[in-house]
Amino acid sequence: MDNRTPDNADTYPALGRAFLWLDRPGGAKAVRYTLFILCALLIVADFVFYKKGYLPIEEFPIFYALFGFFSCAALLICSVVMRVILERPRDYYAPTDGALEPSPQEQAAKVDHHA
Amino acid sequence: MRHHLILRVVTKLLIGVIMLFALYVQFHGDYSPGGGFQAGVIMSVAFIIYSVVFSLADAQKVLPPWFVHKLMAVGLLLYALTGVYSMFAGYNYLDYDAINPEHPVSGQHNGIILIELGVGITVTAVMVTIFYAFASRTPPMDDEAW
Amino acid sequence: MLDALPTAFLFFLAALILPILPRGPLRSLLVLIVPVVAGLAVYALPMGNLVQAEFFGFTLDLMRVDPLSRVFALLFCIAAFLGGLFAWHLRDTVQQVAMLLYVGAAIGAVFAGDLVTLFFYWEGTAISSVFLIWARRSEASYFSGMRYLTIQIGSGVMLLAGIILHYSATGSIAFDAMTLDSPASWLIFIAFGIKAAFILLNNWMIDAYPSATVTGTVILSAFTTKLAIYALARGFAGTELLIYIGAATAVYPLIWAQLENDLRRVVAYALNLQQGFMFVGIGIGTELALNGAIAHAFVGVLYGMLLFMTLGAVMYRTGTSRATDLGGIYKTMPLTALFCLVGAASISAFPLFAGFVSKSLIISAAAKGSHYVVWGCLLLASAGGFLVCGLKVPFFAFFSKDGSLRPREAPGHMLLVMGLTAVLCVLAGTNPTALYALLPYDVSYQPYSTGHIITQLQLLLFSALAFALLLPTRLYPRPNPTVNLDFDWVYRRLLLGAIGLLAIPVRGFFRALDRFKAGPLKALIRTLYNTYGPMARTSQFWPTGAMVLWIAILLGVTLLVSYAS
Amino acid sequence: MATETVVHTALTLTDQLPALQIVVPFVAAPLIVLLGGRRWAWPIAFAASLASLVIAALLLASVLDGSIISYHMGGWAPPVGIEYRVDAANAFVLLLVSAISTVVLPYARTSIAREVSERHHALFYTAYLLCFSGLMGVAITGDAFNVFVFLEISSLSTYVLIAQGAERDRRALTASYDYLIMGTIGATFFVIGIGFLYMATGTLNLADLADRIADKGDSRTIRAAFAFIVVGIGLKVAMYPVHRWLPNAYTYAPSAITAFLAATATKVAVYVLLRFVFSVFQPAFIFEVHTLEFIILPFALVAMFACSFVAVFQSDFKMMLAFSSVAQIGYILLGISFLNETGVTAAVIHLFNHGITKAALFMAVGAYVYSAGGSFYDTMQGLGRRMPLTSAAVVIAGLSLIGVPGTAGFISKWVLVQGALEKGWWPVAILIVGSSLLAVIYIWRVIEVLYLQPTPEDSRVREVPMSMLVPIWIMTLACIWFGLNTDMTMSAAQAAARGLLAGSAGMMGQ
Repeated sequence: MDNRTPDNADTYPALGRAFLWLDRPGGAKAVRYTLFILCALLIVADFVFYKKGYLPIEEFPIFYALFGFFSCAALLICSVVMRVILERPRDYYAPTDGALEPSPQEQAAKVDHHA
Repeated sequence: MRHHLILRVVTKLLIGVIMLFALYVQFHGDYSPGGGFQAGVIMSVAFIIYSVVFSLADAQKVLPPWFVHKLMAVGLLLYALTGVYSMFAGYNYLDYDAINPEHPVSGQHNGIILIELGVGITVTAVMVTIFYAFASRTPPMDDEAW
Repeated sequence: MLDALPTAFLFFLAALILPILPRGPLRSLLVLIVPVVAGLAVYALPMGNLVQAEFFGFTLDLMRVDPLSRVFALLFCIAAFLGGLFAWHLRDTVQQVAMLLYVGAAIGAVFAGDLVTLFFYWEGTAISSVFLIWARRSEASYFSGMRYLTIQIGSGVMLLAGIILHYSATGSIAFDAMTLDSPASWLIFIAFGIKAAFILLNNWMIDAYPSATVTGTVILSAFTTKLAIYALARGFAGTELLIYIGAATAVYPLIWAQLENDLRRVVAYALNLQQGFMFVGIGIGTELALNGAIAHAFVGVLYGMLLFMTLGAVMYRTGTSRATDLGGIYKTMPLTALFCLVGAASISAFPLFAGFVSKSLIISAAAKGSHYVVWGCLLLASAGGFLVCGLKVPFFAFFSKDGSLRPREAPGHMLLVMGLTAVLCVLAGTNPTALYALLPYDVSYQPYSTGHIITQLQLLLFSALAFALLLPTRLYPRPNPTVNLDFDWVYRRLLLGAIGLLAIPVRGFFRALDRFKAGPLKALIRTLYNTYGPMARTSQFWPTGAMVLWIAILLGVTLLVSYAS
Repeated sequence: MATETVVHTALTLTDQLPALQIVVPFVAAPLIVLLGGRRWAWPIAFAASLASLVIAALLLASVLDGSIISYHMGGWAPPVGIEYRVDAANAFVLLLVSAISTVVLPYARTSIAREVSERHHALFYTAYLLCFSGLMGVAITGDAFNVFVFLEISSLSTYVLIAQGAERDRRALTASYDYLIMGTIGATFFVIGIGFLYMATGTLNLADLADRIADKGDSRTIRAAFAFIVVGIGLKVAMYPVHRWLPNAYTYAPSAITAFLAATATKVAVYVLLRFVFSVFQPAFIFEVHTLEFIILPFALVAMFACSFVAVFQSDFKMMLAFSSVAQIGYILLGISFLNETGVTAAVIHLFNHGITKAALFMAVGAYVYSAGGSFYDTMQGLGRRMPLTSAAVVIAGLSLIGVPGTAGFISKWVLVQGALEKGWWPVAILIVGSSLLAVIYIWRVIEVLYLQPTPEDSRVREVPMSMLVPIWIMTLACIWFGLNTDMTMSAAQAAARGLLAGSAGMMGQ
């Protein structure tokens, strides 16, 4: 019943404890700011270094950055819209569909997976 | 037929003659009309008369059924093995030349005699067997009732 | 000694021996050793058609060894070794035997020098692999396996039909490059396409992978689709149509992957998307592009397996791989999380990771050929792929919100094999020359130019930026425990409905048939029974006299006919 | 007769093969009687059969190139002496008969041990060997009268063998008796026909007969001879309407015997028919064409349907198969009546394919009799689960009987349909396919009984021993093998058909 052991950070593996700062307030923020800084550096680098392209459009300044950002944003928004059309309840195809296998939370007494 | 004295005596006399005649027909088969088939039938007549006049049990004492069976096989094998012998000698099956390659004519004679002997034995045995088969079915009435 | 025996037979032999061995580590060891032996044998194989067999008048080439087939066979041996190590804990005879047969069939298919042999192994992979799905032993996996089998066998049947047409048209069964100019090659193309998961033919993959067992998914992901890539590279290299199919295949799964809740399905979508890259590479058909496609298949197996292994380990410990049920487990499974990140980085083509060196080959080739739209699609797929597989999978599996799950770290052998695979991914990424050396064609390509690294990082990090910015808002599609309609709706719902409609006239027909049965048919059967049944004259004992009478009649008639004519 | 010593070159064993083919089983038969023991009967019979098989294979190998072996009995040259003549057509039949016999004998040992009382075993195997050598003799001899003699040897021993079924069912005696009457009439007609031929030509050697008939041409005597021979052999073939001896004989004979006879006896008779119709008589004779078209063809069609219908309604598996045999013989006769090469090829190939199929099926019936005690459908209920291997063999061989692609039965029906279309008789082709559907029905009934009906609760039926299963499966696999690999059967059948249709040239070989 490892899933249900009392939550004691001392029982975590060393490596797991090393990452615990992620959960602390500000942890996520730190990650985000790192990302912003990296992005800024990359924009700078785009003008500093020579880059060779096969297509004319690649010559456009920070083309890849713009492409990456806007296409992904568009993709995510698109998915949100599409979800309205595509979403169906879990037992849509069959009452025994794979999506319906009980999750650990749903099974109070989960069998031991180490068996 | 114990009371038919004449029949019994005459039969005893005749059986020897019949057998002798059968042998005559048998061994003249290669020269004159006759041969194993006829001789076999005649020979079987000797046994059949004996069993008719004396009794099936007596006849079967002389010539037990199992022995007759073997005789059938022996006769047939005699025939077939003569042929096989000629094959071993390097001739065609049943080519009697093989029996005496130096003198084919005598080989032919001997070959035919062997063959006919085989036929004779088998026919005798078969005839007797057929008679036994019919005669050994339960008799409808016994001799005294005639 | 081993070149006299087709490599596939090594696996078949092992599959025969395995059930004799006692249940336990000995069997696992066998599963592990065979790929090593096979791999060494393949490595040492000379080039040429090594083994031939006669079959119904055909000469079958069981072992066509050339650079192309060898690299795939080698890849399959490595994948079989990794999969075998991952399944070390397995005590399931069915899965172990199926695994060996499946790998053997895949390697056999790769070495098949003619279409007939290819067909046999093609069906062999289908039939053996379905047991990896059924081995889950749940009702859902049974139906999923049936769908998988139907589609795979369907591919085999089309292949067979194509082969027959091809043979009757050309008189040859050799498996060489083909052009799409006859029904035969079209049939073969579509058969390959089903296995390769072309757009709209891809749903079996999404459906089947997550339905298999923890270990089965890892194995499944490595062989079937890559075998199809091999077949396409061999048969249809340079087919222009493939470029467009590839571009579409690369873009199509993005939205569904975004919406999907089951992370193993997400990975399946992501792998499907990578297939698209390979199609493009094969379609372009230049040596650079082909090399790219093959290299991508090679590393694709590695990171595909790695991702499925990490999710498999999670599933092994928690029993689920759904985003809504997971989260926060990096605390207790940190190594697994780390390896997952390596896999995610590899599939997203981060510099220094495996995907980078192969994907750039293909994109460069597309750009060189000035396929503007295709190039754009591939770029979109790169960015979107990173979004789903590089960010979504590790994030929702290991980080995200902290659930109550505190699973133990994955078992030792799983950690070992995940680590090994992760190292391979990094090695391939940092040491591209070694990877390129394996490829069939000589390339002089340098993925690590400053410009290239910068543009790639721009693409990826700005995608991450979009993710980071939108995640807290409602514009991000958070996973929901729901089903999303995909193309499989067509055959799982629409077709069923159509059959329902079709059933109405059929039912009418049978009603009419019933009425017919009750009336005229019954009378007919009664008459037949009266004429021919056991009580009838024809089948009763005839008296001997009657028979003799018939003889006399027949003789009379015959005499009459022969005299009269 | 030679009076001086003739220089003689010794014959080698290879030269003696045609004689040995008959002599080996023929000598083995009395040997069993002489040794008498039950213990020796089976090994001797099996050894003889095996030796025959080897010899037949050697013979076939040496005549496949189209050459002809002629062996002179007793050193008398033909046409005066008796000649054994081996060509592709009859070497094929020899191989079929000896192969079936060699496969059936191991099966017979187990099956007969249960069906025939022990004291009859020695004589049983004697009769079996006589029957076997008789059938081989019919095929190998090149002398018309010798054909009759061997036919009688095989027939007489067959009557005995069929009567051996009396221990299981007394009706075997009447069946055997009926067959005796019918067979004797058939043989008589046949010998009368030969008498007519001898009258017309003065010779008995088949090759010589063919030449002389070709020289002399058509005459009343020859027509009469033709009619008598066709009807006489037709009886042996079990041509409809004179087939009535067959169902009972097959049903009540011991299982092993049924399997052996079904696969060989009628097939050898068909071979004789082919020999006479195509080689001895000229297929160009108008009376022959008319006889085939107006008598054999319609009766063959009637047989295909009438007997299939009877088979459909049977409740005894064995009897069903027996009736199906008559229907299948209809196909063979149909092929002959086409009088073209494809038709004859179909006849020859169906002769072979139906032989192996029916051998497998009848052996399987024997397995049910052995294990379940009977072959009625109600004793076989649900045995598909109790006897899985036997039942699987039934299914496969049944498919072959129907003519499902991939089995031997398909090949022959395919060729037959082609023959009909070649002739332009497409209604006949449709009828062929139609009657195959009837086969589907009667085979389905068996499958339904075996698999879809519940096994009785108290059933103690177990799978039969290996000695029976292996022969059954050899034949079953042969059904598949010859359905997939048609090289050997097709080429042999085509060679035989071409040789037969070439008329007398086929006999003389040059």
